[in-house]
Amino acid sequence: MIVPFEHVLAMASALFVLGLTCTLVRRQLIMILIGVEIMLNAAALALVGASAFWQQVDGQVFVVLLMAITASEVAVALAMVFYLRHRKGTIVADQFNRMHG
Amino acid sequence: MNGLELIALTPVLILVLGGTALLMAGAWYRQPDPLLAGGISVALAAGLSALLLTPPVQEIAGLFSSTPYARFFTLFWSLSAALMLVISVRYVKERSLPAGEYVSLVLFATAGMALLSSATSLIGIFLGLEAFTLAFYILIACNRHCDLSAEAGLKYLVMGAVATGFMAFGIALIYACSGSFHLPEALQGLAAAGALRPWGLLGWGMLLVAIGFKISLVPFHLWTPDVYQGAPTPVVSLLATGSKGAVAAALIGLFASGPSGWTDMTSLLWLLSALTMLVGALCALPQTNIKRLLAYSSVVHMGTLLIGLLCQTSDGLAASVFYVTVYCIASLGSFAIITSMADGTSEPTDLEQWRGLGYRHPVRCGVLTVLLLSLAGMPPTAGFMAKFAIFHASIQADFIGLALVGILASLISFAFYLKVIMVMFMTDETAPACHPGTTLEHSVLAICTGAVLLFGLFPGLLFDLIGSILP
Amino acid sequence: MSETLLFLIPLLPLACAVVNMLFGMRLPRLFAETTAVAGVATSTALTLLFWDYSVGEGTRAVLGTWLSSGSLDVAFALRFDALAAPMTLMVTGVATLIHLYAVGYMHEDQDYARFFGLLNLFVFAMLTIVLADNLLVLFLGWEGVGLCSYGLIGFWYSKLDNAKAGTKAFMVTRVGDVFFGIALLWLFSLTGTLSISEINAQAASISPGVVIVLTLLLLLGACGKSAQLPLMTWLADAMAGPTPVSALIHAATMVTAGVYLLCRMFPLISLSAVGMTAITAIGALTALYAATCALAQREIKRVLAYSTMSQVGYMFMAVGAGTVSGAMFHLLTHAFFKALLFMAAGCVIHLAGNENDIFKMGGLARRSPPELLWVFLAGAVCLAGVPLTGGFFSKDGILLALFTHGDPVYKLFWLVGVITALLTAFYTFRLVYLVFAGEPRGHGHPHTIPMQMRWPLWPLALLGLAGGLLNLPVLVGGGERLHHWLGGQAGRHVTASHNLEWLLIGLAIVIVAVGWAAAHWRYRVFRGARDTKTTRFLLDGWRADQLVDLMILRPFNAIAGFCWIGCDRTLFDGTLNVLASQARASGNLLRRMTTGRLSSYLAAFAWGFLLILGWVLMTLVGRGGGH
Amino acid sequence: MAILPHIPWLTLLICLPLTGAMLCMLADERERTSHWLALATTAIIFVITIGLFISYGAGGAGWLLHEDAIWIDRYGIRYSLGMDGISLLLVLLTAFLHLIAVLASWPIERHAPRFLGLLLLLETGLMGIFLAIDLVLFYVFWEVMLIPMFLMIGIWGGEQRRQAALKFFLYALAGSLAMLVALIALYLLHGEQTGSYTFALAELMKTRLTLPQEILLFSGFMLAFAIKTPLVPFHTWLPDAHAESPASGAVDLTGLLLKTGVFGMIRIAFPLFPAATRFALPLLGILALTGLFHAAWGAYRQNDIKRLFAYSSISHVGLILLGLAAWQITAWEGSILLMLTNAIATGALFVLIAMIRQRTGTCQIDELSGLWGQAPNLSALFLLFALASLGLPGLANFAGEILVLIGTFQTHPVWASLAVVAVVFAAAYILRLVQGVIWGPISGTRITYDLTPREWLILVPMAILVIWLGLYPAPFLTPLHEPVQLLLGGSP
Repeated sequence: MIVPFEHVLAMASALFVLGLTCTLVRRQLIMILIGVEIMLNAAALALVGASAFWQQVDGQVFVVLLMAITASEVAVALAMVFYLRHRKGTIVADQFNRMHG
Repeated sequence: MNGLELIALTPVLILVLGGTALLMAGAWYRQPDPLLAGGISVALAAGLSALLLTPPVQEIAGLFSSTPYARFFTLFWSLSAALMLVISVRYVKERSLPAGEYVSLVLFATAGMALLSSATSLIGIFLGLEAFTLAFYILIACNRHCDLSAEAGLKYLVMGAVATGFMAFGIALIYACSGSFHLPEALQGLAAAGALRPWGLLGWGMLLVAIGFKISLVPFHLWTPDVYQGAPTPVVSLLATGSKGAVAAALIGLFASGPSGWTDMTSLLWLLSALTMLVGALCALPQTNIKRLLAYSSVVHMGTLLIGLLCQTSDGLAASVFYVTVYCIASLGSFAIITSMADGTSEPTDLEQWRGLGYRHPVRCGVLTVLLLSLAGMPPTAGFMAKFAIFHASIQADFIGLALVGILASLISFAFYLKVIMVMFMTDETAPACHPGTTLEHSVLAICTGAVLLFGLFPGLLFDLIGSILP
Repeated sequence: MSETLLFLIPLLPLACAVVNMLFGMRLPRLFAETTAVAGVATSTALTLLFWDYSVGEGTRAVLGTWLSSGSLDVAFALRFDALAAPMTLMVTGVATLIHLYAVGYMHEDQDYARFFGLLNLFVFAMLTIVLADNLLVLFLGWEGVGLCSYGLIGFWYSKLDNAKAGTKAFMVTRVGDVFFGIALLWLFSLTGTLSISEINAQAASISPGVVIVLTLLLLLGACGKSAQLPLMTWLADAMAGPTPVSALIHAATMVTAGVYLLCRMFPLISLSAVGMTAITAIGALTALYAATCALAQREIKRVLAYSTMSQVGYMFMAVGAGTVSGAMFHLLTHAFFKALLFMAAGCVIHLAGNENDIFKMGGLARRSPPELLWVFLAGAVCLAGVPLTGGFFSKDGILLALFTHGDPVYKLFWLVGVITALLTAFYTFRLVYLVFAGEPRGHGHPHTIPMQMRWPLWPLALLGLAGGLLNLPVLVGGGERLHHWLGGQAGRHVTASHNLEWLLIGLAIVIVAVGWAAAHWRYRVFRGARDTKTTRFLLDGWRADQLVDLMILRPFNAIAGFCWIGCDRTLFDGTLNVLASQARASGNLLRRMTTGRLSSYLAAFAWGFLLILGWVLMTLVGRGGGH
Repeated sequence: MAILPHIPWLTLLICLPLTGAMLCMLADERERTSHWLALATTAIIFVITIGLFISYGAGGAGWLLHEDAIWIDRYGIRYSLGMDGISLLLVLLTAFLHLIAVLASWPIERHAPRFLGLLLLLETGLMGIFLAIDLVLFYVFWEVMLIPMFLMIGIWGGEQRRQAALKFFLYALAGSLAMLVALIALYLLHGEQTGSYTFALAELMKTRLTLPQEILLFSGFMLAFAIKTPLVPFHTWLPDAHAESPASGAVDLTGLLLKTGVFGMIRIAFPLFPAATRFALPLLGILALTGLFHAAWGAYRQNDIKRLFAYSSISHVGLILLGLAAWQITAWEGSILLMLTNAIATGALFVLIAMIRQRTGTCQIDELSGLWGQAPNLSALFLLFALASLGLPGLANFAGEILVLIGTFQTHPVWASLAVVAVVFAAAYILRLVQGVIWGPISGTRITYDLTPREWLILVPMAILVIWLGLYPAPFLTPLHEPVQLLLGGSP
């Protein structure tokens, strides 16, 4: 392995933090979901790196599973976004605040 | 994966295949009654197979176990799902929810819960969790006539997605540090890891965030009241019991299999538990919506459950299993009552709508009183024995401070449970009557109340069972 | 077995009381009256019948166990002995006459059953005091008379003032009971018994200091019942009750219970010279105080009430001077003439048309049946101590005992006694003149006096006038019969040289004469009421009520208010309320976290993550430091 | 009961009211049926307790009756019941007062079946408390009793009923949760020492504890008992609860609920922690004295008769606790007797207050006046019980009080002397009440009828008891001798 494992992890972590920051600072639903995608991809990156580090395929198997799950989640999420846009005419997350307290 | 493992997986397969079949049937056949009946029978069949079928192997594909412990929870979630579907019958019809999708999603979620409770690997945990979370995304938002339902769905979705991110990354880090997804090895790997240990610990921390979201520990609990309020009540009954209970069951399994990264964070868990109990109880005090109130009550309960887990003694774990079981029964029953009072357009959620309802619907309000008292931990209901077991374990493990916080939270909790009872019985009869409820719904209530009282008077039954199945 | 029959003496009135209370209103009036009178009369007869039991050591009779626990064993037991017998006879006898009088007095009242029931119950309680063998049974009677007195003072309850007077009487006497109670407890823990005779037998073994305190406690207990300083304020107000009640309870019997108690416990209290002096001092002070108050009173019954206090003060002085026989002597004669005076006063009030104020009476000598003047006069001369009457001999005996006491301070008490005698003579004749002499000043319509109210006066008049025979001093050829009868319980035998005795008798005669002359001069002709500071001060009983109000009632009320509002409401409930509202407030604060906006939920997520991250770092750093 | 030795009488005492309660609840909307049902149940229970009293009234060492079975094996919790002389008396009292309470709740029209059901449920709880000798079993009954009381106050109470009910419940609960912690801790300590994990009272008494441990655990238990008793300064829930609760609820509250606290001390707290008890007795005595005076003063200023008697109950409890703190046999027997007598006298008063309220619509002293003129029988009985409550010799309370005082004087003369002073205080507030209510000008003609036959039936037995206990308490003292001796045997 050319790249030291710690560097892979650091990279993945940076990616994760970026994704998290995206979810935190953006208000558009789409952007929040993109942030989540970035977080998941960071996980995938770390998994692949670890898989290489431990010389196992388990990590890669999990990445495949992760991709599948991400895909289904995105499917549900986009359907939801569409539905919400249809109902309320907006996809700004904070507009949905009828329930609180 | 060989045939024996498939046999061991029968209950889950029944759930999944049954769910799929019903989904398809629902596409052509839109009568809700047969679909729901099918769903109930599938759930019962799964439960029966879990009960009767002795699995030939103990572990399935290195992901899931089929130990008595796993079978117990598979049975339990199947039964819960069956009960939940029973109370959904009228609800789905009157609100014209898509029955096929509804039933199949419930069955999928149940399968996910069963898998999660029996997970022996991080992948298993992830899969099980995602399976029912995805189902719940849709179930929560499935009432298309209701804005709140959509809002609740959105909140659960976004929060759930972020939590998934945390979980995935946490698992990746744990794997990176230990080189295995299988729990015992993953745990050992952490202990052995040298330079990678910080990453491993961080991974466990992220896993904790995700799990904290699922079982709504403070400060990850904020979605709970909103989602409970907005989601269709039968769905909440499963969300409050199955989704939390399955995670708790997985946690218990995790704690039972050895010291994890969280052992190093005992004081953090202590803090989380204390915070969760106190914040939950205090927030519940001023609530005027019974669903939100029960949401916060579930927050308190999860905090209390954490005490049992923290102890990491066999008594503590047994107490936790008992606690989860009893909490789920009482909680399911409470939401079932709200469901039974709902009609096509409205349901009594605001406490104003409960004023004097104890005189209009004496039996159901009496039952609700018993269930609330069980949630509060009043003898002779099972809730008391659960609380007793938890406090016993915590004092035994020298978590006396936490026990005292628990006592305090319990005291505050009584205030809000009693508030509901007072509204039902101690006010003038002003609220209009609600739906009288069907026989089916009443039978669910009878089962829940009966169980709560039975396990309260003869907790030995459940304790013995738990003692024999605990890993 | 036959001594158990002694219990019939107190229990008969009790039975009649119970019958009257339970069924009195459902039965004809005649039945209630007959039951009441018959019960007491039978008791009198029984007392005479059983008289022999009292000879010597007396007889102890036990009915059964009352309380038995640990080392405590109290029985319902009575002792009929030389001290109790004459007292019993007096109580039952006077009570019989008063009951008869009451039949006439109450003949218009509708609530007769309650009245006779309580009156009978009172006789039972009083007899219990008199006959009690142990202190607890005595206490039973002690509280019983208090209760009956309470019920009867406030008999006409629809006037709230009457009820208040009853309450006041009960309360003040209860204050005295506290001290009696403490003494009782202490005596038990010292001697291990509550039997009066055993306590007296063991008295010598109690350390002198303790005896002093015990004596003072008993004295204060006695003060409550006997309306002595400082617990005297209730008696004057107690006159709100029906006149027969005043005659029976607040003149003849109950108020002398204190004296009787001291006589009972004489072997104990006589061990303490300090205690004895204190008793005398209290008696002397009360005698003087009450006599001065009587000077200015306007209500006929209040005059008599103050005179009662004053006379009971004499009895206390007698006990203090060590002569039980002297005290008992005065007690008996006083019972006769004071009951007589009250009953006669009742007739007077009847005649004056329910007018109480003596300034508005006058001229009754002409309007009344002549016998009333005579019996009233008989009582008055006894009270004033006109020579040869019963009152004269008994009072003189006490003064002699004071004078001959070894301690020089008793000379001072004697002087007080003499001055009081002078005042007594003055206010007694003032009363007679104001009521009977001169022209009628009132406008009340006279009521007729029924037969039952007239003839019970005669026996009492006779007894009062001839009461001296009971204990006639040797000097005038008497045999001091009471003293000898009491035997070992009689206390000090007062002896003095004949010259001294004659001297004192002479002085007494002079005093009566001066008192009469002054009253004659001042009140022969009514010159209108004088309303000066002094008279008002005396009329209000030296403003003792205001003093009590200021010193005790107001602070009591204030503390009560503090306990309730200050402590319970504000402090304890306040703390709880603050806790509750804090919980609610923090709940409201915390629920604001649930803003409903996803962004803040996610932020909380992030904060939670940071918390965990920080914890992980701390764990690692801590671990690193450990290595 | 030599004739029928195999009948589990104690279980019967617990189960009968429970059965009755369920039947009553089932008899929903059929009010008369439920009344007779409840009456029959309580009557049967009362007859059984009378039988027990006749059979075992002579007392004796150890348990007179004992039943034992495994309940929850995992924690060594047993269903074990035991009756000694003390519990015999309290069981008798419970049965009697419930019979009275059922009779007294005859006028309740609103949801009578439920009310009676709760009343019987309460009886179950109380019986359990007085009979349980396994700590968890005791705790279960201890808590069970709260719910019916809470509902009775909250549903059938007065204006402020909800606040009062909540205050009562939470206050009591705070105490019992503290007890729960102490109870588990004691169990674990005992288990670690001996290896046998059990909640049996007799076994736990053998635990060896250090003084700090004892004091800590003792405070846990005592907090529960002190709140329920109630000991000043934990008493403020009682006046509210009393003022708001319905008549029969008040009878139960003052007659029995308060006694459970004292009973808990006698049965559990003192025997379990002798060293801590020795340490705490002076404090208990001082608090008891404080309560005695404080509550008497508090009572003096009350305008609501129920509130007044609530304070009077607190004051009496002060005297009861003083007797316990004296740690002397006469004082203890007096305390227990006083528990009985106070329950009867104050209970009767609450019944009477309800009757007055029913007739006049108020129980404020300043709104009432001259009752004697309108209802002499009622007033006479009111006076009788008020006088008993005041401690008039010859009536019930005096017997208990004097025993307490005599006993206390043996060990603590100053306490006893001060306690005597409180007797005047009792006279002060009671006479003020009587003066305001019974005497005085007749206020209008609001009362149209005197006692009804049913009311006579309630009050006459109580009146007879009050006089009987005052004059011949021996039958009720006899069964106490041995248990009290046994309890006092160990420490101070």
